[in-house]
Amino acid sequence: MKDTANIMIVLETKNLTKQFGGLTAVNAVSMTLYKGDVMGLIGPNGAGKTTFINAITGLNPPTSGDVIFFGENTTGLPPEKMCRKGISRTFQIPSPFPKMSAIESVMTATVFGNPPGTIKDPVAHSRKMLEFVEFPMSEDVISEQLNTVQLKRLDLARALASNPKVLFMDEMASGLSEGELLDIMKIIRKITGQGISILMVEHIMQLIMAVCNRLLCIQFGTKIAEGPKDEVANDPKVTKAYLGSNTDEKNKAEELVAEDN
Amino acid sequence: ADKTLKIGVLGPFTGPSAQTGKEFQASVEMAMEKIDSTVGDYKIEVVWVDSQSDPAKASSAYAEAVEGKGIQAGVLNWHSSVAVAVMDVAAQYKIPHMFGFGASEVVNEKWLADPEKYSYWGGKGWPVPAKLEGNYIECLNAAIENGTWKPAKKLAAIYGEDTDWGRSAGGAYKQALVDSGWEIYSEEYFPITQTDFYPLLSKYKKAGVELLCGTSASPPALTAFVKQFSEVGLKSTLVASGLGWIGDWYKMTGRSSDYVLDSIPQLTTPEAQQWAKDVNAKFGFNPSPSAGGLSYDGINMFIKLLNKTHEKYGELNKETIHKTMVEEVNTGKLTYGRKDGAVIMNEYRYNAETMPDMVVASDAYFFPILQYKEGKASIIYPDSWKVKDFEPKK
Amino acid sequence: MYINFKAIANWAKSAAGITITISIAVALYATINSGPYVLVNTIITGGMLALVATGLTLMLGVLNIAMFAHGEYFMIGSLTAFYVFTPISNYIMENPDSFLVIIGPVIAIVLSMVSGAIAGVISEKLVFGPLRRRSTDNWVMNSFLLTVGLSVLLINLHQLIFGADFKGIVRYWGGMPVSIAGAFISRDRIMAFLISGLIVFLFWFFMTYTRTGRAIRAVSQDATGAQIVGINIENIVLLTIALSCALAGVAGGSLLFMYPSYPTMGLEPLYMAWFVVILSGLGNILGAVAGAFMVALLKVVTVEYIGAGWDFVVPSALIMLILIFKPSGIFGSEVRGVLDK
Amino acid sequence: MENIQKRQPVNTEKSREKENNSSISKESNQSLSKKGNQSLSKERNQSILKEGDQSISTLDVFLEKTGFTPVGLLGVILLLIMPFIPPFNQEYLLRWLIYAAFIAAMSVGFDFTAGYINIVNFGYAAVMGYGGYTSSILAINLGLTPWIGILIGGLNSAILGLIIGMISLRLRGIFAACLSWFFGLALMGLATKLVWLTRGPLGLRVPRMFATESNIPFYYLVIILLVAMYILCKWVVKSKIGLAFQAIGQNMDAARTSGINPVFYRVFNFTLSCALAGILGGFYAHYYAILTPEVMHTSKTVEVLAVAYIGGRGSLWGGAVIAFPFIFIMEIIRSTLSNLPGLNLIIYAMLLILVMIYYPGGFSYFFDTHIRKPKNKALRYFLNGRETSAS
Amino acid sequence: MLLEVKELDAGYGYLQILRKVSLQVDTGEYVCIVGPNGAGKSTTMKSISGLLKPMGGKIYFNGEDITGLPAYEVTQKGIAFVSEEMNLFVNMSVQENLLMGAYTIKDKNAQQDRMEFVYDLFPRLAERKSQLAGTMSGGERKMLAIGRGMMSKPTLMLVDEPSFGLAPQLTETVFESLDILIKNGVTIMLVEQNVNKTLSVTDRAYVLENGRIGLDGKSSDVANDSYVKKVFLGV
Ligand SMILES: Nc1ncnc2c1ncn2[C@@H]1O[C@H](COP(=O)(O)OP(=O)(O)OP(=O)(O)O)[C@@H](O)[C@H]1O
Ligand SMILES: Nc1ncnc2c1ncn2[C@@H]1O[C@H](COP(=O)(O)OP(=O)(O)OP(=O)(O)O)[C@@H](O)[C@H]1O
Ligand SMILES: CC(C)C[C@H](N)C(=O)O
Ligand SMILES: [Mg+2]
Ligand SMILES: [Mg+2]
Repeated sequence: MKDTANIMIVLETKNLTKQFGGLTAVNAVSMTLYKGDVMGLIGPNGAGKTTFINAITGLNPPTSGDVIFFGENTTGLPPEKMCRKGISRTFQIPSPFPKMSAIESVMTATVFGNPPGTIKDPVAHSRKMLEFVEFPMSEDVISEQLNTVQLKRLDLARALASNPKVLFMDEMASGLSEGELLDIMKIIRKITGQGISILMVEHIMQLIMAVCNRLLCIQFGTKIAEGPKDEVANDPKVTKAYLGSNTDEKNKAEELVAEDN
Repeated sequence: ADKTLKIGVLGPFTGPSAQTGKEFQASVEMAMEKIDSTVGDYKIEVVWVDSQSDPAKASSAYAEAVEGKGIQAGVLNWHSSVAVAVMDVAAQYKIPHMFGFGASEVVNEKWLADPEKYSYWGGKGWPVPAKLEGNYIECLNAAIENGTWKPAKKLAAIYGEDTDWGRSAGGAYKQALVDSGWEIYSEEYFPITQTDFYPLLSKYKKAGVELLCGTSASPPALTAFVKQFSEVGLKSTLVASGLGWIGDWYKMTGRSSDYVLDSIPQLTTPEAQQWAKDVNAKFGFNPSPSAGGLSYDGINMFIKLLNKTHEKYGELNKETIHKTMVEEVNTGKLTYGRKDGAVIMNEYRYNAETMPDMVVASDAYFFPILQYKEGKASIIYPDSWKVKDFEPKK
Repeated sequence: MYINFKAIANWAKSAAGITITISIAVALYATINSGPYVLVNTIITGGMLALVATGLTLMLGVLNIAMFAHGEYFMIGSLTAFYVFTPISNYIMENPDSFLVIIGPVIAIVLSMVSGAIAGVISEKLVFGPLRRRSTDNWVMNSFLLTVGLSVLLINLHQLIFGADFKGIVRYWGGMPVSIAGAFISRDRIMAFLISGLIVFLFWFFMTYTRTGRAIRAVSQDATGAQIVGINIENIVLLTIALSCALAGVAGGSLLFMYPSYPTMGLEPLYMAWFVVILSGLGNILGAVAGAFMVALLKVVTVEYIGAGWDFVVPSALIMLILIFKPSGIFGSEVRGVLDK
Repeated sequence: MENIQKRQPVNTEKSREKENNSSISKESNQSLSKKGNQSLSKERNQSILKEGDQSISTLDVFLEKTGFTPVGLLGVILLLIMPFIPPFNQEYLLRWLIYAAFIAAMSVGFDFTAGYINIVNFGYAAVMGYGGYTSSILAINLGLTPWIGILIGGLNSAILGLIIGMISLRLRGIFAACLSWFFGLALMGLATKLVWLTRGPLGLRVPRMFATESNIPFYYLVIILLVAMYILCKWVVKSKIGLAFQAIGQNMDAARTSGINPVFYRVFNFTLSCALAGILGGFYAHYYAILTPEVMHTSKTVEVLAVAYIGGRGSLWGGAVIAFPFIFIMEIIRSTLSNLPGLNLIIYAMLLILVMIYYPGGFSYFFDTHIRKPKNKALRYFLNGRETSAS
Repeated sequence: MLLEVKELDAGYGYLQILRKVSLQVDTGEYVCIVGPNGAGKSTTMKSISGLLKPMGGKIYFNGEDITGLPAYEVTQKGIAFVSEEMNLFVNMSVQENLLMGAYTIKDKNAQQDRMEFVYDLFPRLAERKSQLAGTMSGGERKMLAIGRGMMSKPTLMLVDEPSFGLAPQLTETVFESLDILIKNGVTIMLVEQNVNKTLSVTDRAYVLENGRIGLDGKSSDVANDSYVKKVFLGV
């Protein structure tokens, strides 16, 4: 029983903490990501969502706590190792390689993100990735000529090219109009269809509610809720902290934490 | 004159010793003007070879002057380190080179190791420091003996530019000091571009050093040293050998140079004074007897050599010039002295024993020791020349 | 008075705290061990360095120009001071009681500042401006190469026009050196220190508290943002470059008594200023001042305990060490900008 | 880069507007955006050596393997017969040619770092000098033959590159450049101060490589070095390693999250490029027969950098090609106007400034945008070699 | 008529984005521009604010021709621009950023008043007065950018995608604060992706597509337009 549960667990964090000088941006967050999950990470601005992702993926290693990926403790491993183990991410401010063409940008991840020798034809694989994310431009376009939305697509293709088991997406849909949201939704479904678990940071509740099955909500670096999406979305703590009221957030958050303990 | 002879004039025309290069240039131009750039039926064409005070740059400039410009002979030079390097180039291309100033032992040692090969590096323009620099110490020891100078303890420090010259002069001071019972506090060699000596001088002050002996061919370094020496309030006796290598030293040090010792030949004859006036009128600076004067004599001696060669062989090229140099100059047959118009020294004379140096003697090549006060220099050594006694700083 | 102990403890643990503490300790030790002149020398050298380094910092921080030609504005300042002060000093020699004895050097130094500023403006108009108007792609590298070219150009123009010889003066202000804590220091040095102190202070005040100063900093961080809030950036750019070059010019002018003017004289102050700027972190004026004193201390202590000539090797090695542990410099902020690219 | 673009939008817009008015720049702009990447992806992704294609000649295979185009090959052949074509058969011109080839090779090694991982190694000349000193000291003190000495010098410099690569790991852009600069300065300081070993500014006299007055053997040696270094560097950047270089050069974070280990590639890059510099340093020492710390001076790096940038960064060949005319013009000016010392440097400085303002892409960019794609097929083959069917 | 844009052509380099765009904004009006990605909404705003020189057409503000004026002059005339990229001064504190926003206001007291107004609006900014803008999170920066725009007491405010990357709760706050501005007599021209919300709060709307104005009218009418419904609202 326990064993099967373990197999289902893809990624776990235990008391993950990240401090910048005196500021604790992520405070002892523990969470579990199961196979097939599309987990939404929500929280007010500055809650520490991006920092949390950075800490897991190794770009900005955590101050304390553990990251456990398929039962293996990967805390503090550099991002390149994480990538090879099967963790990919996109960036909130998408930042591909400005002087490379789209296909080359994707090729970096194809070539270096996969175990050597597994990809027989990197070009074809990269092209497939671009098609997969429905990249709207020619594959030869230089990245610096793309707009934000196009860059996000490209970044996604790059992240997928290393055949990840878990994908982190940081505000993939910001700035999209309602119509465009539908496209991105389709792509996300396609990704899950490949057996990839997703953890996505997003502010657009519409999208979150549509694609996620579970939610994690943090505020001031502290987890305030985790669980099935409807449960979390209707959690009064979450509505107060994130979705609704406009009162003094900090006190409220402290109260909430206090209530929890 | 339908034939041309190209001669290379090697000097630091740019870089930290450019001042000296300027004096070289003036000397050469004046000498050439005097003979209308002709020797016999040869037109003499001067090729400036810029050493930039760096041996590596000098070597390749020299090689290029040989290969590209076709110089048949060379003359002058300032630094020992450059001499040591260019000697090889001259030997490689068999270009006779006269009167290069590089003074230090390294030059002599190298020359003596293979006189045949380096016979192309003709008579040096300046003897090894050991032959002249020890005079300071002799002079000062005499002053201690006769009671004019009463240093608290016999503690001396040696400083100098970090070149063959600086180190070799430093070695000469050290030898002389140790031999006469002085204790050496420290030996410091600094880059020729250094101009901040407060830390060093403060250290001397703290240690109570009574005598500072040193040299630099780089005017900014040495003038800064002298100036800061007085600013820091050091009361020791300062030997700043080479302060007078630029004519305008007083403009840069002012009263700080009072009581400083130096050894520079003087413009004693009317011809010499006239020469200095001419240079000033034509080029607008006061030439230094060492850099400008010696180089003026040097180039003139070289012209004399050319004339002799032309006379002897009727042809001017690297072989004939080399032959004359070896046969006439190195043996002491061809000399250059007051009667030829030398403005600085009594006579420039070489012989087989002293080669590659010239004969150092008061009737031939000799530097008196001077002490400065208010921009004037007075000879304090040797006794036969001296106009006043050494005066310690108060 | 309320003292925030926690903040102090935090500061002491930070890179800045540690290095400043170590520096003070080293300075004290060296002073006790070797004499007060160590401290005096450090303060004086540091003051001079601060002047050059703040100009460099400004250029780097505001215009994103990694200035390789900064030493040449130093050289221009000293050249101006030389040609201004030489006739003045001749006049003083003939009329020793003239008011010029005091004022003369001031005139020379002020004019050196002005000439630095003018040279800066000309460089902006002829060199940086055209590049900025054409393209700002790869700006940091391209403009850096421009300054490399500018440096070579100015050095050789000096040589061609004024000759390669050393143009120096005996002193600015006459009189006996002043004795401070057992060390003698010439009046010129003290004045140079006072001048640099005053200018750095005024400059810091200007940058921190005046509207224009803040505008300069704003442009340095986001030019579009600066335009949006109503700043005329062309004026600011011109002002910045003039200011920065004027600082280098005045440093060259006020140090003429010690560093005679010659074509390549700018290299050493350039190296030293870069040491300071990288050590203290880019675009941080107060940091640059503190860094200047640290580098000066390093230099003085090196000469004291290791020997003359090593004052290049030891500081640069130490600075590299510090950079390894604190890549953005001691006082640098963690925010990364264009200069990282 | 993007940041900077945003910083000065008014100016940028102005210039854009200007371009807008001229149809020429419009075209060039278009071809530009197309070109850059195509050649890259062609080079890397679509090797012409696909099995089963019969139309490929041995020449094409050779060219593909060595990274040359037919015109490049012709250039090399020209260089090989150069010493026999008047006026280049004169010793002093040969001397210039050797220097030009030396700078060309240096610029290849320099561009390998600057153009690919985007870090300017400002201490490059110091590394070169370090290799030179190593070989010289071995030759002088142990009587080791320069042939082995040069290799050991290269190895030694490689170790140095490894160290620079390691310590500059956390630094980017101008910081990394400064670090390597200070490293170079410290190295030069050491060479100056360790007088017992290097003779400092006094100059270390080094045995020449060939005991001959003629420059010819040296010339062929340096040309071989140049060509070999070019082929090696080109081979590396064409492989997937080159992709990793560019990735970490353009965006470290994205590169890392794509699985690229920056430590390895950066250090590898520094090591290789410094090794090349070390070998060249050995050549330099054993050719000029004298070394002073001056060879390690920043101004030497600046010279290499100017050539590499005027040649066009990120191309490897641009600097190598431009070095020859550049050095020649400089030397001609210097030697004809020797009474105006420094005039050649003034001209060189103005040239650098003008290029940086008006054509920062350098020669290779000019070549790629204006010369590379003529209509004529044969000419096109001549300039580009065999093109892949894909493009 | 406060702002009048007549047949504006604009673009980047040889690339023309806007084709004959004409707009009008009355004093006190709350106008929005909606349209798909890349339609040219930001380009329109940049052209008005002076950051981008128009290729053709005219822009009048308060009856005065401001076509092609540099951005700083446009700002001095009373137009504030809150850009998509925010363009904050990353190495300055929050407080200093706000002060810079009041660069055109020289009176110290007035500056102080504005500052308090902004702090009231965004208490989070008041909490972080001395934090460097560059170390703030995406959303915090957005607040600061809007706050800074308000500092100059503009007559017309151009706001480009204020909700980009903001949490729903903060999006609310932003819209509320824009409301307050409107009530204070500031005219606002808003660009938003959140079409539903935007159309529900604004008075009038322009629909921009492929650099052309496709539709304009009262927001409620636009929201009910069948084409708009289909394309933007995904209904
Ligand atoms: N390098 C840093 N130094 C100091 N503080 C930082 C740093 N990076 C982030 N922070 C702070 O950490 C907190 C969390 O930031 P983070 O970027 O993770 O927020 P977020 O949840 O992603 O917000 P958003 O939704 O706005 O992107 C913020 O208060 C931010 O100011
Ligand atoms: N600096 C630039 N250089 C070249 N093209 C640009 C530039 N900025 C924008 N563009 C192009 O202009 C077009 C319109 O851009 P604009 O930013 O005005 O769109 P938008 O309507 O604001 O879209 P979004 O919703 O993405 O903000 C886009 O295709 C974009 O790629
Ligand atoms: C006395 C001078 C001619 C000494 C010269 N500078 C040398 O190095 O030998
Ligand atoms: Mg975030
Ligand atoms: Mg937009």
